Amino acid sequence: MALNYHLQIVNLLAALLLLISFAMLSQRRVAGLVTLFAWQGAALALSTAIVAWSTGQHHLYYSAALTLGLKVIAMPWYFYRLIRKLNVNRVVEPMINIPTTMLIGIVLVIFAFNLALPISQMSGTVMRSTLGIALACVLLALLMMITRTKAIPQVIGFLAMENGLFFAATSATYGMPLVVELGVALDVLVGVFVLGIFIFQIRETFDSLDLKHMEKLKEK
Amino acid sequence: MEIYWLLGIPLSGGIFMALWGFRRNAPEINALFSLLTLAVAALLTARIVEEGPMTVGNGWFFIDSFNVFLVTLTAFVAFTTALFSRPYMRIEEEHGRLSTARLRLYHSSYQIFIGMMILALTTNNMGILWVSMEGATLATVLLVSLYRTPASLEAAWKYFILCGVGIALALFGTILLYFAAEKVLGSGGTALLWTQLNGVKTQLEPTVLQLAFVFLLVGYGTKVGLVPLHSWLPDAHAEGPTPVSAVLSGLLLNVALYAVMRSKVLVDGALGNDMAGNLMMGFGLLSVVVAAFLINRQTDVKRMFAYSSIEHMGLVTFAFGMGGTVASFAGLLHMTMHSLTKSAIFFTVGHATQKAGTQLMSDIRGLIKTNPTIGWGLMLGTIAILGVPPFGVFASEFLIITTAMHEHPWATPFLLIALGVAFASIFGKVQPMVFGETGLPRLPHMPALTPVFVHLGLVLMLGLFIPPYLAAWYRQAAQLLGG
Amino acid sequence: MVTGILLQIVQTLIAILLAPLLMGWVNQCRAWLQGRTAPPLTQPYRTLRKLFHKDAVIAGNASPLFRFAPYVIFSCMVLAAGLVPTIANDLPFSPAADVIALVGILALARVFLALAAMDIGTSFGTLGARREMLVSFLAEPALLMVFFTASLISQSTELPHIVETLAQKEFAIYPSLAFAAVAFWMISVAENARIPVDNPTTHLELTMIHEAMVLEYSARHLALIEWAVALKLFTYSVLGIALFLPWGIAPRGDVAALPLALAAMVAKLAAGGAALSFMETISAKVRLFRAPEFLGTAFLLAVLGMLTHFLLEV
Amino acid sequence: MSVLADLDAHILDLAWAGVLYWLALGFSALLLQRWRGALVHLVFPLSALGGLFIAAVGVAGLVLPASAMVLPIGLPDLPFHLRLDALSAFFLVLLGSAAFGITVYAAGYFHSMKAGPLALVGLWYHLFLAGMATVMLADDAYAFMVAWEVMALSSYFLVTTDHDVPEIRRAGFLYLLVAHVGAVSLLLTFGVLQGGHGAYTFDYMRHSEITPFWASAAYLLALFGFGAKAGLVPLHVWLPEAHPAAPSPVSALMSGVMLKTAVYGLLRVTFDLLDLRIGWWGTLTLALGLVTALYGVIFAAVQSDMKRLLAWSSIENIGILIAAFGLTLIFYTEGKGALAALSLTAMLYHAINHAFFKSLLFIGTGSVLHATGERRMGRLGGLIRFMPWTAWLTLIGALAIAGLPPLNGFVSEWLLLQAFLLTPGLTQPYLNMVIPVAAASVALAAALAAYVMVKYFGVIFLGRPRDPALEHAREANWPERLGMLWLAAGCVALGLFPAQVIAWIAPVVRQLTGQALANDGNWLLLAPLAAERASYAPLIFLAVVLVVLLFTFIWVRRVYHGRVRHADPWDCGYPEQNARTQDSAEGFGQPIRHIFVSFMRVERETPDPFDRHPHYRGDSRDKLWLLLYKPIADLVGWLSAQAGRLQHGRIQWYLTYSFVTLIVLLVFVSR
Repeated sequence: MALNYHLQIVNLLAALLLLISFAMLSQRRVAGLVTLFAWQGAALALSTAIVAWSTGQHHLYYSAALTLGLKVIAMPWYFYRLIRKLNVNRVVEPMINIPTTMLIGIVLVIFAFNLALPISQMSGTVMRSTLGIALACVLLALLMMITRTKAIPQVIGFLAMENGLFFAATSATYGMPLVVELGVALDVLVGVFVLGIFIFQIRETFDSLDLKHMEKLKEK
Repeated sequence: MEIYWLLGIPLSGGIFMALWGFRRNAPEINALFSLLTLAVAALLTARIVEEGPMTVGNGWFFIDSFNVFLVTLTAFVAFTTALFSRPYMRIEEEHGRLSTARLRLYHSSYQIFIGMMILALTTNNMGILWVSMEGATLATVLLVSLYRTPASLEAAWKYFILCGVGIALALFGTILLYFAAEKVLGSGGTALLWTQLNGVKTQLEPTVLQLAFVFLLVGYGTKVGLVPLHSWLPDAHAEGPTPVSAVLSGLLLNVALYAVMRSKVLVDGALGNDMAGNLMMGFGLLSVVVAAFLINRQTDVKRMFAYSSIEHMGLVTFAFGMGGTVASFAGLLHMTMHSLTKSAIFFTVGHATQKAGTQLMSDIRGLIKTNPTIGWGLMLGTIAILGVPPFGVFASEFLIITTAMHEHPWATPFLLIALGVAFASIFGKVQPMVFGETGLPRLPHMPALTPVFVHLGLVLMLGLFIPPYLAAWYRQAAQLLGG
Repeated sequence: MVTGILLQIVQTLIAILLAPLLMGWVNQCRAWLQGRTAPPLTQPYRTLRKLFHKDAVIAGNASPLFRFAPYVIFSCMVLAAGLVPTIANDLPFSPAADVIALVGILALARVFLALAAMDIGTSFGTLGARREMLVSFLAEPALLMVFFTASLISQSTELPHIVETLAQKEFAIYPSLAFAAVAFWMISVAENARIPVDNPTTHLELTMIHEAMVLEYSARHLALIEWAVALKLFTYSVLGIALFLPWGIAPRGDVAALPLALAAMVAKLAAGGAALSFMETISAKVRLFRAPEFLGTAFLLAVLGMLTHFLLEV
Repeated sequence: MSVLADLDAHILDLAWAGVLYWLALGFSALLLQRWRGALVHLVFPLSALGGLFIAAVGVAGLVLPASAMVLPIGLPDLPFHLRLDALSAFFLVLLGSAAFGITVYAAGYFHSMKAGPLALVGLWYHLFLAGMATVMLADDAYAFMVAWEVMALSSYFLVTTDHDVPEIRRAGFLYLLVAHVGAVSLLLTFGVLQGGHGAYTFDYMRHSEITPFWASAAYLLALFGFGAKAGLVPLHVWLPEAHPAAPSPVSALMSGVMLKTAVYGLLRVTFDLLDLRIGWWGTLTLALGLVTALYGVIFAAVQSDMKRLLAWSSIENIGILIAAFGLTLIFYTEGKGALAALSLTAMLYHAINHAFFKSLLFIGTGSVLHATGERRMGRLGGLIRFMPWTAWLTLIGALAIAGLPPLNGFVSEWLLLQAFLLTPGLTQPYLNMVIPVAAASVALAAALAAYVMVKYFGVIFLGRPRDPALEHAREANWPERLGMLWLAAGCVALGLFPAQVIAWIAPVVRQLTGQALANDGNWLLLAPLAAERASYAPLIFLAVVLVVLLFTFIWVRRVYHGRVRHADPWDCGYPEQNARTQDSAEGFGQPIRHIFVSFMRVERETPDPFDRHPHYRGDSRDKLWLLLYKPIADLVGWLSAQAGRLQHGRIQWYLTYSFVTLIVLLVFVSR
């Protein structure tokens, strides 16, 4: 009974994640994007915690905490600073217009679900369809990276992808071995740090964060 | 025991350089660390050769004939590259293209990069493998953008984003792998240990594993530089400092392919069909052909050789895809030859471009006059990489092509065309660089060309004679991979 | 054997001696046909005699090759003439050189003539040499093809055997030989510098081939060359006779038949010479670049001859 | 001494020793780069001796049983296998004997070269020799390919010896490219022949069965690969570029010997490694060979650069060789053993003949080049007066290659024509149609060769010097003359003793066709099948010619006076005649160009009547380049342009590639 109850919550959160991914896909403002990213992180942390509690996988608490610390507090704060510093919080049109993107997104979700279906059938864990959702989140994030023409949104897309993966790791399987999770977290941290350096360098070299300045290297 | 040293030395080297990398003699210290790494690697190899495969540190590290030879290769090329980068970076500094601070960053990340690759090679845990691959990427991103020129920034950004995405997909593949494994091995630490997985690979869930392999292939394949996931590679190679291009081409690609191969072994076991092999053959062939045609358009020398790396990695992937002991043997041999030859080429190219002050091939002429050693180095290196005997690259190409003709004749026309086009393109561009009249001045510094000729000498020797223990070692690895 | 060697020598001598006579006979016939008063039949002999007595005038820059060539050419022609069965059929020398070798000898003589012509370095010499080679590179293979047709029939490339098969075996009609005969006629016209390919009597440099090559020669060298030319004509004529109307040539070891054979040969030669001069009279010289067409036709005819042999006679 | 005692046990060791000897000389040349004298007076003469040694080993190997050995180098499961059988032995003789003359010559030719480059030349030259010898000894695919490519590579570096000239660089590039593509197709041949699991030894291939389809595939690939090396039309384009570019001794080696390695390989694969042969191969090969022969000789006739002319004539001779090879295949598959033996004998005979006279002509040309520094025949002339040795020795070569009796060129031609001629009715009617036409084209090619040689010798050595500077042309030095003398002697000897030569080739023929050519004549009479069918006795022939000649000479001298007056040449009433009014090289080739113009792209600069200094340049180029190669190059360019579009800088696109790849693969596996 209790399990069933948690299950529903996690599924709810999963749905929420997917929803947020769609929201990100349609969000034009960078700041808004960051906020959404923070919310996604929160949902992720929550679901992780619930999984940890319901299944008694204690190391998942650490992961949850890590997520909370990194993806809900540290990174968004960092990004807000960045945006303020570089003052790049403008409305930016993505490469493909929003409705089309949405359509593609929906197709992707269906595809992801179909793909995950046979696996979910045999899933030993209680969380059935979450793998599909995780895959969907990953694909949506990738789609977002494709459609965005500015540096920061692309980075956020990248991190959103990371979220999707993390969700898959926690819900579909009861979390990877701790060492791995720590390693992954470390990589993400360093990655964001490096990205930060980059964004500054790009800013000072091109005095803009628009990726269309970075299309010089190609075949004549 | 050696294994901890093997990891410890470069990583501590990284920290040391981060702290004291601004020293005048930093390059020498860098080379020293690499030398130590090489020494330890040699010791380890010696042990593996006599004692056979072993797992160390209660299963966290696993060393067999496959990865130990890659470890040695990595350590060796890392060392020679360090030797080469010593005068090279000095000259860069004097030209004012690099500040001391940048050199410090360079040396530190160089060591960390080496450490990460050795970790990736020696770890037994698919998760850690992923972590260290990502680490290697992060370590090299800043190296690619070392010059802080717009072009180098662009290249680094693309490198980061594309490889980041790729590696993320690989993580998803790893998760799927774990997902399948934990049902057999139960959740917890051991479920990602390759040795464990290899033991139970036949019981793993096929549907999950084939999905997992797709993600792993696309993920790590991005780092191998398989067409169409290769887009970052030429930019990163062309814009980074030449030593970095050398290690990227010579080492990182191998390590990425190593990761793919580790997964392939599991997947083959689980599926019992050659789905994985076919995918790899497809990717390999596509890479060879597309790269060959792209080479034809290049004007930048480093970019051209970057594409040639794609071509050769494609060839190796194709060989591994074919499977069977002969093909796998050829694949391993080709990996080795390509690393040695390509890094040697990048060394000479580095000096040549430094001398000419440009990477445009049309502005580099008559090297053989201004500096015969560089000229002959480039000429012989190019001939070697193009698969002309008696150099070793030919040995592996010989085995690959003849096997392909025997097993998969349909693929040979593509290989024939691709090799022909690649030869015409590369040689047609290199010949005027080496031969003919010149307008270039002589180089103030004596270039460090010992690495070049050491590499070429090895390649030449392996083309004519492969020492028995080395051969035995390759055979074991081939057995492991080709089944 | 001894008789054989004797016959061989006699026959060769006959050839050497009669060759100028044939030349004279052809000129005479042509003169009659053109309504001129003919030179005496022995005119060629007189010319030779005159030439041999003159002082040789040689260009200052002539190389040894120039003075050496006439002897080579002459002896090649003698050899060629000696190879062809004129009156008798057992020639001990013939195994040493079959028809292909015969073509080789003729080619050797021609090459030396051309080289000698180029030696002095006048524009006309090289011009002549070039034209000569142009004519020959088509005539030579054509001649070979003619021989091939004959030797495919007789399964041998030895002239005596060919003659034997054609003359002394049971009589048969070979359509392939018809083609060959026509081709051979055209070839020998060309090779002997006759109208319509070349004009032996012209001295207008721009139209001539053979004469242009020997412009620099005088006295004994010229005599030898003229004699060689006569021998060439003679050789081609007896070749034609041996291949296409071989009847009357004395078979092996039949010494008694020799006088008859000699008579038959003289008769045939006379007829042939007359025919040649007749053809020359009725036809006009063609432009130089028609010559390849003319010879190309001969070549094709010869090949056709071989083909017909494979089609009809195998 | 014990070595000589049981020679057949050690013969292969000796051969390999010869190869190592050459290698050693090569590297010592590199070490001696400070001492020019040592290089010129020591290294090259010594390696000439090596040539003699190799030739001697080959002669012994022809009569001894085949012997094999395994070297401790190569791939782990595939050490180098060597084997010396009659076929290899024959080509070793060819290599060694030609190399001796050429290398002796080289000792004189490189006399004036600077030490640094000379050391490199020494290295590559000997690698080249060693590579060719190893090709003939190799008994497994890997060893063969390694030697094959070493040969190509070293000759490439020799070709590009003076790489300052852009044309030479271009020639070298083209050469190495074609060689490499050919090598890859040879790899594929061996890929077909190998047994899988690394069974690459020729011995395995000999004893393995193979389906007709794959046999044909292997044969065609081999024909392509070896044809590329031999310069078979349409793969010949590199040859007229590369052979002239090299230093003359190297050109001689490439034309005289290297082309034969391709012939060797073709024989080896077709008659030794493949276990079945199919009729249409022969017809195809015959056709290709004849086309090559005619194409080559026609272009040779219109060349104005003397080395280029010789290169084209090499193409012609290769064509004749390949045609003879095709004929052999036809006869063999028709089960006509005797005729197969005859045509194979003709082929091998012509191979060694060509090795001698083509090398002779190339080095003779080299001496002219040294003396005058001029390669355009239009600027030469009259050299017979200043360089008599070179001229007369070259004349022998020219007469020989023109196929005139009693020299060697005539013998092989004679044998080949006999092979055509003595064809009894073959089973396929179309073959009966082919044979006469083929014979006709061979005869035509031979006649044209005579034209070419008259042009070659006449324009260069005869007439008046077209340039006053030629008056000071220096005669070739002694080593050069010695080299030429050797090769000329070879031409004469091969021409005068055919019976012996054929008896000596017999083991090879027997090995390949299982039947040797029975000489029905005696030691001075050559009668391939039956004395009454065809026979030829060059010695008698020569004797008679000489007798008649001598007799005539003495008679003329006896009977008449020998008075001679020297005067100016007769100017035919045109006092303006000078050296420039002689035929230029273009002029001499003009009739041929006029006839075969449809094969060529003619480029001409003709003066207009008002030029103060009228100047004419004519050049007839190979149309195949435009028709075949340029389109291929354009296609490659176009394709790479398309591939280039992949790479257009936008990271979003790159991400899309990964994305799409992922989706496609997922769809692919989740079916």
